[in-house]
Amino acid sequence: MSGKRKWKWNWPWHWWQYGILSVIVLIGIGFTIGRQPLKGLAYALDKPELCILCHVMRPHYESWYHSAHRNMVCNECHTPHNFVGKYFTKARAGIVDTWVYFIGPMPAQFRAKPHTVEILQDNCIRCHTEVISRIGDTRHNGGTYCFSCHRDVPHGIQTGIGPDPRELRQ
Amino acid sequence: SPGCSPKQRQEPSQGVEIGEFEADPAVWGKKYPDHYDTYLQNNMTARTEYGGSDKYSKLEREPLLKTLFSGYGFSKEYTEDRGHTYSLEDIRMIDPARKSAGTCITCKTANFKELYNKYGESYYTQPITHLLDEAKHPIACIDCHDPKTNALVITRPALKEAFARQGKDITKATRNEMRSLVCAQCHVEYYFQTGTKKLTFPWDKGFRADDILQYYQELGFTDWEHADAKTPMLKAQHPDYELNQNSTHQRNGVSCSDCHMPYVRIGTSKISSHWMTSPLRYISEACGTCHRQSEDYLKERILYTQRRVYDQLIKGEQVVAGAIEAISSASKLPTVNAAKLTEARSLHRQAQWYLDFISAENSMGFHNPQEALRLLSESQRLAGESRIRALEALSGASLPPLPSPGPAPGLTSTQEDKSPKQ
Amino acid sequence: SPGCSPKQRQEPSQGVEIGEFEADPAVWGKKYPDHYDTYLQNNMTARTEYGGSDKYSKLEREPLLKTLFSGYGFSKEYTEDRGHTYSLEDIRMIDPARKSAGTCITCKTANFKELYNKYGESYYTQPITHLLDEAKHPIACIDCHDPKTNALVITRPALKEAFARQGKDITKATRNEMRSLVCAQCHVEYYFQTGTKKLTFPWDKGFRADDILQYYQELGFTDWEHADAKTPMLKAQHPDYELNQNSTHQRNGVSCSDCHMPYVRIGTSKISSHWMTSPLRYISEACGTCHRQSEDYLKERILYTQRRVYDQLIKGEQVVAGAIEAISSASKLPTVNAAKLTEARSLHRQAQWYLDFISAENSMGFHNPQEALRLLSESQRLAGESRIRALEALSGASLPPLPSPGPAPGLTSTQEDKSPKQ
Ligand code: HEC
Ligand code: HEC
Ligand code: HEC
Ligand code: HEC
Ligand code: HEC
Ligand code: HEC
Ligand code: HEC
Ligand code: HEC
Ligand code: HEC
Ligand code: HEC
Ligand code: HEC
Ligand code: HEC
Ligand code: HEC
Ligand code: HEC
Ligand SMILES: [Ca+2]
Ligand SMILES: [Ca+2]
Repeated sequence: MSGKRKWKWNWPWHWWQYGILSVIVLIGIGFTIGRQPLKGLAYALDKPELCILCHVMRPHYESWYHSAHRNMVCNECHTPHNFVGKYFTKARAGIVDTWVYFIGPMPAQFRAKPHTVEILQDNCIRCHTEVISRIGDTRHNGGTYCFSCHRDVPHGIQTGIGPDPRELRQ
Repeated sequence: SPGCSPKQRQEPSQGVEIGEFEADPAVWGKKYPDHYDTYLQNNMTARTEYGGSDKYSKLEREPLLKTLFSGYGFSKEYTEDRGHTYSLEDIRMIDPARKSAGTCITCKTANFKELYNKYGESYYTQPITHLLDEAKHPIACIDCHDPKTNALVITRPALKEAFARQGKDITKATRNEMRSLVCAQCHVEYYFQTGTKKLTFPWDKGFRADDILQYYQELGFTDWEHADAKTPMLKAQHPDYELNQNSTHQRNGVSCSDCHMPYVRIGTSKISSHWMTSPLRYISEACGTCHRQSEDYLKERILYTQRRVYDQLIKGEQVVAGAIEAISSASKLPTVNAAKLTEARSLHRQAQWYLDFISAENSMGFHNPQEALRLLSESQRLAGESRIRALEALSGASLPPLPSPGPAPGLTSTQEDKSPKQ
Repeated sequence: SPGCSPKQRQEPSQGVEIGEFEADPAVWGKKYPDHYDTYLQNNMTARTEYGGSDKYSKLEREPLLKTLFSGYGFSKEYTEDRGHTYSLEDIRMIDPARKSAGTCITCKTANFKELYNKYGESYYTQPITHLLDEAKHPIACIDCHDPKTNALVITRPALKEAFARQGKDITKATRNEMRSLVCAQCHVEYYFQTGTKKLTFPWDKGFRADDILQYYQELGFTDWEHADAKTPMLKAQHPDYELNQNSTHQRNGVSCSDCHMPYVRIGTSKISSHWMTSPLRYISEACGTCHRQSEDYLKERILYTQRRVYDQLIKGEQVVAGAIEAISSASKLPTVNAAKLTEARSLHRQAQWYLDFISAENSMGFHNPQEALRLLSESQRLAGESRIRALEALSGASLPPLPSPGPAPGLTSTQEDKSPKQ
């Protein structure tokens, strides 16, 4: 079948061909993000105020700011607490979110991704070991996550883009 | 590809001045181009399981409606509604017999403000054909917004008056209430006062179907006489606002606009979508704001309710149609027991009212699942009793009245629904 | 004051070994003193609007139940249930006529494991008085926990078998499922197989009242013959687990234990409360963590549902009692139309089944409001038709059958409830 042949990739390339391609890709990404370079950088640091460089994080920031967890920064919950895991997660989230933010497609609502959910659970347990000492990790063997019951910790059910009816009341 | 890049935000043009009676949404659109764009989406039609904006015939889907509305316009023509931009086209299209009064124009055109200013209350009795000639634009910006400040305003007198009669001042409504009240100008049960044809909302005793029925009973109001059963009937029309009262959503401060005008991202900012349609067409925007579950889950919950309601609605139609058949054949007998027949008709009137309340409401029960199913249950019991009364009238035999439930513990009343703080 | 300081945490004593058949909760209590303390709270009785643990007579509150259960033990004695610690006392107390078989012991004592080990399946046919002598402890720890690991376990064979018949392996259940399944050992509809008296759960066709009815119809099962109407009847018993299926809560993974065994703080840690009672008695623990609204609001929502359900339940009782009256007077006439009478009885059987399903269920509809109201609507329609059939049997006159709804769009089925991912 000649059609198949036509599309066959012509491996292998020379190393410098890879090199040129990578540079072009990196320049491309850098150019897109570079329009507002601080935003990408936010992921390297832990300050919640940096997260709201992207205004789309505003509802999450506001709800957190008014919660009992105000003294725990975002990354206390949203990143694993070991060096490699933490920076791997940050890098991954930084690339994905920045891409989505500048290039799209922007989801109508943001949701914690499945791996984020596991990280969150581990962090709840990390801080609240004492209180759950007798019930154990509720997630085990197909159980529920802490935030299935503690639905308002720390963002409230309202993290979407709509107005909070409770705030509209007068 | 263009689909991937965020929509470009169009800056509201500050130079545009909007006239006091400006009915043309395109003119407003110069000032608010993004809002106008979403408004134009109302032109897109599509069907959902039980709603949507495809103009299909309800009479084809539910043939028993022909029996139920016999002798009334709705037995000939009864179609599903569609978007706001079609309101004028649709009223122009229907059978002239249904366009009984100038009053109809109230909820169909953005020229209403102008017309009301020109004719005052006398527009109610004008020939509708005449008013339709003057109406140039379907429902549009001026129906809900102040042309100067863009604030939400109530433009229809019937709503202001209904509130005033209950001693409430509608100008004191909160922003959140206004996000439902602008809809309550039209998406409500109404009647025309006999003689004056004045548009009136029958809420003086409350919003529940039972309260409105009682209001009509005391008024002795009748929409038409049923052709076969000769029962003096009531027709319910779109009690969307009423059914929604005291639902889980309403009690949590969720407004019509939250679900039917969800915020959408335009570029990097968000605006209220002015595409007012079935939330099934944009579940993630409409529900996702407050609900973290999947779209599939949310759709399935809507259908869980709607299937139950539709199931009982259709079964209710069967019993009410059965009552009509029984009454009309009994009434043809010369030996019929007239007193029993009158009772049968009175029960028929009530049963069909409860049924029609849910049939005419537009969410197939979703706006308040528990209340919807309660009303359908009322309807089926009353229709069954009506059939029994007709059979008694016809046969001469009779059953004892239903036994009393005894010293009722005072717990059955649905009157007690309170509104405690949240 | 003592009320203000947090309870002191009692360290679980590690030395205590619990025997394989240890039925005495006090022995378990040595190892888990805090859990035992909360378990003892089951002794505190109090009434709520529609439930609670005050042992009042349902027959006094709803006198029509006497008519409904005429010819059956429940027409003489029918009381509200109370806590787990009373299970033995309560079954000892009742009229001997109601204690039909050894099978009854299954859900009443912590000695069950031992008894089953001793007698095997032959316990079903033992005289209950004999088994009651051997039963020393009411429902307790061993009914839900493994004495070695303390893990949740299913101890009642009927539940395992019901799952096995559907090809499901109950030992594969997740932790979250187990938090409901331990309750499903008892809080379910059941029947005794004819002859063997073997305890069986009628779920082979599904959990809905309609599915269970169909199961009994095909089996030709009957609990008793109604004394007045001579209808072969079914009795529903506590289908708490069944009604809960597909409710909003169940579909969101909320288990029985979440509401009836909420976590409570003891010192610096929290444990599952083992005081299993009406959540109205501890709304803030039972609901407050998932729902941030006020206690007043939450209570009012429970009542909003319960009032509607009770209202339709009582009205349903009236129509069903009316059907019984009609059938029994018709059956006394020598000229009665026997075929119609049989139809009337068949409708009576179904109508009362749907009614009783909600009456016997323990949450006055809260476990699934929409399903509860749908079933009550079914019940009222069927009872009305039963009355008509009886009047036809009695009078010789007759009404045409209910008209068909026409080419149904296939949307009415409640069968379609799916379980999409969340
Ligand atoms: C105490 C722990 C905690 C802290 C601190 C915290 N979060 Fe979260 N975050 C959560 C939990 C829990 C969820 C919801 C997970 C779920 O339900 O799937 C969540 C979800 C999110 C989501 C996804 C949206 C959603 O509704 O699922 C975003 C975005 C987010 N957080 C951003 C932030 C930002 C920005 C900050 C700091 C300003 C922050 N979070 C601080 C625990 C935390
Ligand atoms: C460059 C803009 C930008 C910045 C800065 C930003 N976010 Fe986000 N964030 C986004 C976008 C866009 C999404 C949606 C991504 C998606 O759903 O595909 C998102 C999604 C998320 C989510 C949910 C998805 C997941 O990963 O589970 C979390 C949690 C989150 N952000 C936390 C944070 C935290 C914490 C910070 C600060 C350290 C932060 N964000 C800073 C743009 C940003
Ligand atoms: C970095 C440590 C830390 C992490 C991670 C953390 N918490 Fe907390 N949490 C705290 C502290 C400290 C408090 C007490 C705050 C106070 O009372 O001012 C607290 C308070 C609470 C409370 C009681 C106050 C309230 O908001 O109702 C709950 C419930 C709770 N946490 C649940 C969670 C859950 C669920 C998670 C995971 C999503 C989590 N926590 C993650 C440290 C943490
Ligand atoms: C919690 C969300 C929610 C709220 C609040 C709400 N609705 Fe709806 N509405 C729905 C859903 C879901 C449907 C069903 C759509 C379907 O069947 O396609 C619906 C249907 C409708 C329809 C028919 C749409 C069609 O497709 O034909 C109208 C009209 C309507 N609602 C008006 C209102 C009004 C007026 C209010 C306020 C009194 C209101 N709604 C409040 C969710 C909501
Ligand atoms: C001036 C009267 C009026 C007002 C105000 C009004 N509506 Fe309507 N609405 C109508 C009419 C008339 C139709 C039917 C148009 C047709 O089918 O010709 C309609 C149709 C709808 C539909 C059905 C669309 C479809 O796809 O089938 C929805 C949803 C709706 N309106 C929601 C709302 C909401 C939400 C508000 C308030 C924010 C509102 N309406 C305010 C008169 C009004
Ligand atoms: C109080 C406001 C109000 C009045 C008065 C009113 N309508 Fe409507 N009309 C609505 C609303 C809201 C809808 C959309 C909801 C629905 O169809 O149930 C609608 C829908 C319609 C539709 C499109 C759907 C269909 O049935 O084909 C027509 C046509 C219509 N109306 C004609 C009339 C006529 C004729 C009159 C006068 C007898 C009238 N309306 C009076 C509010 C009103
Ligand atoms: C049926 C009622 C209705 C109609 C018709 C209507 N609007 Fe709105 N509009 C609303 C509601 C409700 C809001 C939300 C107001 C709030 O949240 O306080 C709104 C909000 C707005 C806002 C404020 C910003 C935002 O996005 O929330 C603008 C601007 C606006 N509308 C423009 C228009 C224009 C232009 C038209 C005509 C093309 C129009 N509206 C037609 C009901 C309507
Ligand atoms: C502005 C907030 C908001 C929006 C928008 C919203 N809801 Fe809700 N919804 C709520 C709240 C609050 C509750 C009550 C839940 C609670 O008490 O935790 C609720 C409850 C529910 C329930 C449970 C009630 C029941 O009868 O079982 C369902 C199902 C539901 N919503 C579906 C939807 C769907 C579908 C949409 C979109 C058409 C929607 N909601 C839009 C806030 C909202
Ligand atoms: C979302 C919360 C919730 C869940 C989940 C739940 N229940 Fe309930 N239950 C209630 C409420 C509320 C009542 C009504 C209490 C009253 O009327 O006093 C109730 C009542 C009861 C009663 C009667 C209590 C009394 O006072 O007599 C029993 C027994 C019961 N439930 C068992 C169960 C079982 C078994 C399950 C699981 C299949 C379950 N419940 C799941 C909330 C719940
Ligand atoms: C071994 C059988 C059995 C098991 C297992 C069981 N129950 Fe019960 N339950 C009963 C019986 C029997 C009663 C009535 C006792 C009486 O009134 O004598 C009862 C009563 C109740 C009541 C009513 C208490 C009151 O205050 O009126 C509740 C609530 C309840 N159970 C919840 C649960 C929950 C939740 C589970 C699972 C975690 C569960 N039960 C497991 C047999 C059982
Ligand atoms: C499948 C388990 C199961 C079986 C078998 C069972 N019960 Fe029960 N019983 C329960 C549950 C659960 C309750 C509490 C809920 C309720 O009362 O609805 C209860 C409550 C009771 C009560 C207290 C409430 C009342 O009605 O006074 C008595 C007494 C009782 N049962 C007697 C019996 C007798 C006699 C039998 C045999 C005919 C029997 N039980 C068989 C599970 C069972
Ligand atoms: C009717 C069923 C039932 C009975 C009886 C019962 N338990 Fe439990 N128990 C449970 C459930 C359900 C859990 C929650 C398990 C989970 O989350 O996985 C639990 C959890 C526990 C735990 C684990 C820690 C915690 O708080 O969640 C201990 C310890 C415990 N029970 C001890 C006891 C003791 C001691 C008794 C007797 C006094 C007893 N149980 C009686 C159902 C029961
Ligand atoms: C089934 C529901 C449920 C789950 C799952 C759950 N909790 Fe809780 N949690 C509760 C309830 C109920 C309370 C309130 C106890 C009380 O105050 O009496 C509570 C209390 C707490 C508190 C103390 C709050 C305060 O006000 O001091 C913390 C912290 C907490 N939980 C953390 C967690 C963590 C971490 C997890 C996951 C391992 C978790 N919870 C899982 C229901 C749950
Ligand atoms: C473990 C978590 C959890 C517990 C415990 C819980 N709920 Fe819910 N409840 C939910 C979820 C999740 C929903 C669905 C809401 C949504 O979709 O946002 C819900 C929905 C509701 C609704 C709306 C459904 C309707 O039919 O209107 C009511 C009312 C409600 N709950 C009341 C209660 C009450 C009362 C209790 C205590 C007896 C309770 N809940 C306990 C999680 C819970
Ligand atoms: Ca429509
Ligand atoms: Ca009880």
